[in-house]
Amino acid sequence: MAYGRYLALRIINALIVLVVVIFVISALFNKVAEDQLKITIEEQVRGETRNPTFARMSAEKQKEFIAQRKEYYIHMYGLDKSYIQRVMDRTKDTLTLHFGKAHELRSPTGSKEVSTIIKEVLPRSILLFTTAGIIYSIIGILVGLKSAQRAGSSLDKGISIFALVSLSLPMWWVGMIFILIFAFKLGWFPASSYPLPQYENLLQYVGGVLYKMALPLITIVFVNFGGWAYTSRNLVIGILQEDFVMVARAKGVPERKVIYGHVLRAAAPSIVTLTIFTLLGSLGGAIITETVFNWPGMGRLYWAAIQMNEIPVIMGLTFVNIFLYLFAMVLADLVYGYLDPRIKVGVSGRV
Amino acid sequence: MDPILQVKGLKKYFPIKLSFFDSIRGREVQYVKAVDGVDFDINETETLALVGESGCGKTTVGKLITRLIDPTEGVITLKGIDVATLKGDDLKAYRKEVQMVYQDPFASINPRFRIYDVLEEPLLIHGIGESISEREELIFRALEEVKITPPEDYIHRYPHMLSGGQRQRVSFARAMILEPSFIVADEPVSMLDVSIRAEILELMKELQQKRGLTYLYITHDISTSRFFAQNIAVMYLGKIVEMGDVREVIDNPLHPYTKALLSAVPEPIPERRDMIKEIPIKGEVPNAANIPSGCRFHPRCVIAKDACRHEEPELVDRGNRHYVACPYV
Amino acid sequence: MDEILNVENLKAYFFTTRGPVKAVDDVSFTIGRKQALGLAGESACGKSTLAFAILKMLQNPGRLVGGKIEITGTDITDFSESQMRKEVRWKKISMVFQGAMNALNPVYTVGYQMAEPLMYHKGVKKEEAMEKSKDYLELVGLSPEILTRYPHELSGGMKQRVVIAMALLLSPDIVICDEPTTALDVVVQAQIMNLLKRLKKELNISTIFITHDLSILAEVVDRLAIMYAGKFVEIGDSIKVYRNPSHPYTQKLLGAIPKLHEDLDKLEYIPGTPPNLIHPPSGCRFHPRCPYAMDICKKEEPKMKEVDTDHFAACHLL
Amino acid sequence: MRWEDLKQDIKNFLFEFRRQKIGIMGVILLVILLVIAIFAPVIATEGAKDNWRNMAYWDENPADAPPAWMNYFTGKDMSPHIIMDTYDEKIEDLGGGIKRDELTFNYDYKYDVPPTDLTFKAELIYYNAAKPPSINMVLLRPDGNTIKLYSKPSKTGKSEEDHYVAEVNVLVSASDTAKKEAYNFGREFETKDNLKKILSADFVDPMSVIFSKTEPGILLEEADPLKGNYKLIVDIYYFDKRDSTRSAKSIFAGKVYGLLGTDSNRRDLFKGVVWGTRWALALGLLTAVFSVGIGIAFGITSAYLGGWKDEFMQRINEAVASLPFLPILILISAVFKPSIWNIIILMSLLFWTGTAKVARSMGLQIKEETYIEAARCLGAGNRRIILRHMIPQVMPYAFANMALSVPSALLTEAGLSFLGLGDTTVITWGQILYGAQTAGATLRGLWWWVVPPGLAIAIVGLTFVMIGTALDTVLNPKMKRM
Repeated sequence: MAYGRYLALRIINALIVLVVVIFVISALFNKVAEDQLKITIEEQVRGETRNPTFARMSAEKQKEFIAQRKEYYIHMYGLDKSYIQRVMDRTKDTLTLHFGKAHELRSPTGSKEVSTIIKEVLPRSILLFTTAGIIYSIIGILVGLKSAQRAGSSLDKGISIFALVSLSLPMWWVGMIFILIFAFKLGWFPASSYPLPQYENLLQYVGGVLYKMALPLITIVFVNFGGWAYTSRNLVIGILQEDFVMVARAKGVPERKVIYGHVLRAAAPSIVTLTIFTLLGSLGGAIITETVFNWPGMGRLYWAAIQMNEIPVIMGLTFVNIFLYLFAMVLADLVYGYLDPRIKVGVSGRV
Repeated sequence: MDPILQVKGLKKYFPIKLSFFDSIRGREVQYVKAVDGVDFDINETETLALVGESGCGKTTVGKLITRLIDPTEGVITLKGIDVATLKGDDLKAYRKEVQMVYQDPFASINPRFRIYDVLEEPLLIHGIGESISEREELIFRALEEVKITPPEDYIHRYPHMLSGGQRQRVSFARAMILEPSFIVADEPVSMLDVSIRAEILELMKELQQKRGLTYLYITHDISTSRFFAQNIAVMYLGKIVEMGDVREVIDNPLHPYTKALLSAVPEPIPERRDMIKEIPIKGEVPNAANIPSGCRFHPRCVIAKDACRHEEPELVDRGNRHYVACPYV
Repeated sequence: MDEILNVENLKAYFFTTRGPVKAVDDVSFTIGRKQALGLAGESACGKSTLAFAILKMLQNPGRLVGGKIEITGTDITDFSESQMRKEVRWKKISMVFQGAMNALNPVYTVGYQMAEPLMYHKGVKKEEAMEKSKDYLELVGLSPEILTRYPHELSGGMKQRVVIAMALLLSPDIVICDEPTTALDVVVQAQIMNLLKRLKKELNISTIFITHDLSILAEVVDRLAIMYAGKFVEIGDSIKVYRNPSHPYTQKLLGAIPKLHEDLDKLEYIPGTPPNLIHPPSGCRFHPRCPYAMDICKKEEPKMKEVDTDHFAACHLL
Repeated sequence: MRWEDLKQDIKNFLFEFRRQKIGIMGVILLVILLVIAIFAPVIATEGAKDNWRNMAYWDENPADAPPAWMNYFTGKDMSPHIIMDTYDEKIEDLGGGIKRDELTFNYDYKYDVPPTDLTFKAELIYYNAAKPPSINMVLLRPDGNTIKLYSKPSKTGKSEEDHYVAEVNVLVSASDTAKKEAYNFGREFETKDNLKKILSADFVDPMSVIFSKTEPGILLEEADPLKGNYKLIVDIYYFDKRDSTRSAKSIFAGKVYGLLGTDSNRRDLFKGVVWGTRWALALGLLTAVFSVGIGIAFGITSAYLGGWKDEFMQRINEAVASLPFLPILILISAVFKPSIWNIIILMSLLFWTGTAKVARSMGLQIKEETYIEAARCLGAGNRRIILRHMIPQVMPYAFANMALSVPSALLTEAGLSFLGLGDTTVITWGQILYGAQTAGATLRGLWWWVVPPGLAIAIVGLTFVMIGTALDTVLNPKMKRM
């Protein structure tokens, strides 16, 4: 079947892109990591020289010991290999999810393994951004539909202006403002989402998480739904001018069915793929928003890793980001092809 | 009279793009045989109407003659010049000789060009007219020739400020400004209202008489070809099935496909109201990538014989320069 | 003859920023049972607007500004949107739209789209509606298996047949065919015309044919109306109009049709372009393009005059 | 294209654009922004830009002061920021080589909320290294009470030629004497209950005591303000007759300050926001022009070349599009310094992919247009077709897209700065917000630190979104027809 073959092609394509991008990033990272590792080795060797047995050694032996230890570490970190070799190794490790160990960062359960750290924080980002994404896309689509139906009305104009304004707002700044208003002034929500409540019983836990999640959630929804409404408005207005909508009306199909059946169904391929794209895309771009609210997800981990110069963690998170992006692209194609009987051609080529 | 244009064994195959997987599997490249062996001549200051349904390859023939695409096989000679091998400056010179007018006057003129720019472009390309005023004069003259008058009212306009008929006149002016001797008119009136259609056809006739033009008139509308052309060629799936004097072919069609086409032409005879005309044809046009064996018309032919499946009929002169590609009529 | 549709002094304007476009201006006609009315004129003369006005489906900024529409004796002029939807559209008047390519929603199967009117008007279950749709597909010469296909899998002619079948589904009193054969190849066009003629004979419906191609109309309509710049200039029995066109515009239009089996030295054509409908010409709207224009034509609008029994034209020459 | 036609086109464009209310608003905003950016040295002084990170430069300002116009909203009259360098001077020779220089500053206090701090600054010139001058500071209240604020010998001065210069910088809020004296002064008027609430003199705000009526609550900042003329008397004792006072001034640090208040580092936020305009416009416009330019060129080339070259270029596009911006920048900043130019270049190199995709699909579409074929039939070459037919069709999109990509460049830079990855040698709004975040401005309710820079970002973004939308409507005839 053409669809399956097309999809396989897309996946292979995405995998090639993934490998290439990871290779490029590995090359960059290795350059940076080299200098950093040298400093680390110096420090580690110096630490070992504080050993009392070291003090008792003769000057010559001391020199020999230092050289020996340095060599040991250089080998351990693979610095004795050629640059290309190291980049290749790094690429391979990253692609096989062997991100290595963090220096100081720990996962919530105390692991230093980067993949474990990421695995433990990823669900939290998904929880926040997926919930928010579902809410704002539903609100956005509904508002967009209404405003498309009354194109030119004051509601429509209002939505368009709101969308234009929210396009130019930094989400994290809105977050700061909301903290000022709702946490500082009104005291309705906590200013910081961290730490998340401990699990005792389900109801209390869910309530606690919701309470901590409320402010970031409101912020994300507030900033995004205008743009969504605007996009779906334009999409729907385009479809409303299609002949088949007129035909449906002439057939006596109730207006509600025309809008939610014909128009929305015809817009569905675009809307759903766009949703997938933004949902998965938002996970990576959430660094600042999570930082502002102290939401302990992937974004905040990213931030922490930047602050602490945790190269392995940054590398791991970057991989997850790129992977999510490419995954979104393939998934969008798959869904588009599934929803639109006409074309089995990718949407990501058109987004 | 000597033929100004001769077409012999003209073929154009378009390869079907293979997917990545297919090419890996070593699947053979398939072709859409848009034009599959076409021969015809056109005499100077005459018009040949090339008639057929959409997808029959008639537009491809037009593009081959204007050298917008290169033929897969066959020879085209215009005034004795072999068109297929033209290159560089020779090709550019050829472009002055042969021009094309398109079906959709909305699409064939750049919407961001003013009428002046539309007409100036060919002059600039061929370096005609040294000064602005010289070019302007040529532009004015071209517009007057197609009866866009007064020209100064129109040169500043954008195409969307003109009616469909006026736009088609501008297309002719653009083609005529290079003073070609041969024009390929690809359905020049099929997008226009009936009343304007006549206007453009009259214009084309007038230009022909004044300039001694030769036309290849591509159309699906046989009735206008009777009015406009001297000769007619009926195409079906990349081949000519019948060819000859336009009156002879229309009044005395031989090929079953021509008969079907003619019977399908609506005629304004109100007394025949509600009479269900028999259209002697079956099914629909097959895909050009999948041309039937033997006579390519046989699956739709009402008089098809067994032999039609295997033997491809030749275009044979049945006297009076009336050529037919069917041995059973 | 019982009247199925009666339109009196209908006016439909588009209120644009530059002023009202008088797309349909004071149009009256009637259609009897099993009668076919042809509506011809150049593009943008208001033919399609008239059709949409009858269905009360004018797109913004279009509005009905006057006149009366009666269908099978019921005045629907003041019907609300929901009354139109429940009682009139598709039940009494259905439509075959211009450009079948776009009349079908690409994301639904043919079957679903055919079943829709049955489901919403008759409250029939989907399966049952599909079953009934099969009969209609057969009626228009299509195989029932098409029900499960998507529109893009069909050829242009097949889509046109589907659209026709869909229009007949609820046995309406009137079917409006808006350019039912444009964009189709000659052979397919003839086949579709044959189908429409057959259906006209077999079914108990009236039809309105809208087209710019007078040669098609001659084969199928009983009465013919010629429209110019939002107004009817001639209307009457189709044979009479064809044989004895009384309005200069009709004469010119008919003269512009090339004849297949006759040799013509010259084709007639109408110089100039159709007028702008925001500021239509005074008096007779055709006068700037009319070869016989007189002084009175600029000043006074001609009334419809009876030329013959059931043959009217609006021209000062008469 | 003839000159008169071009003029007509521009005229038509302006005519159409003028009907776009949103676009006109955008242009007006843009003009205002440009004026601010160009006249920043006039509006906000050159020094503010050069010394934005030099904290000493700002030490005369109050910290965390809200904007002055807050008074209109709170209903309370808060004391503004007043710097006094005029004073009455009385020099008295006390004999024995001792000289008293008495400086009196007259402060008319007529507000409801006292200044946050009182600073005395001066340069004391003395000649005897062993005998630096000594300072005594008292405040004479309108009710006749005096409160001692400071009494200490000055620090050893810097040596200059034959004399020494001691810089004096007395902050009442930091003066133990002032705290103790104010506490002792206020205690007499306090109720027993109130006194119990105060653990020690350290918990008393001397400024509040000084400017309050002698009534219960004086120590708890609950008493009414005492309005009237206050005299700040500074006695400087010199031990050499050549000694003298130079550039003395007193600063009554305002409870409110300027148009936009100050941050925790006493910086005037108004000046920061004004200077931020320059980089906001520069980086937004440069990035937009570069990235859209690259995108258009890439997309059109890809569409024009077609075949496997197109395919290959699309893969490059995809790869670049999937590069996450921040990690790359982190790496780059480790290799190079994260200068604003590097950020602009990097953004330009990463942000073109969307434009290229659209330009490619537009190019493919245009390539198929009949008028392109018609031009070829007229004999037009590739160059002519690309330059005269393809590029002009894409340009309107490019212009609109340039305007529309300014906000995203701005937001990205702001985000980077916010993470501390920006260029710390320039003033950008993101940097101001970064300062606000690290100082916990949101948790302390310092809204004037948070709102204006963000609002400024939004305004610049909105300006270009408005212009871009209007351009899109005017230049894209398809939209116009609808």
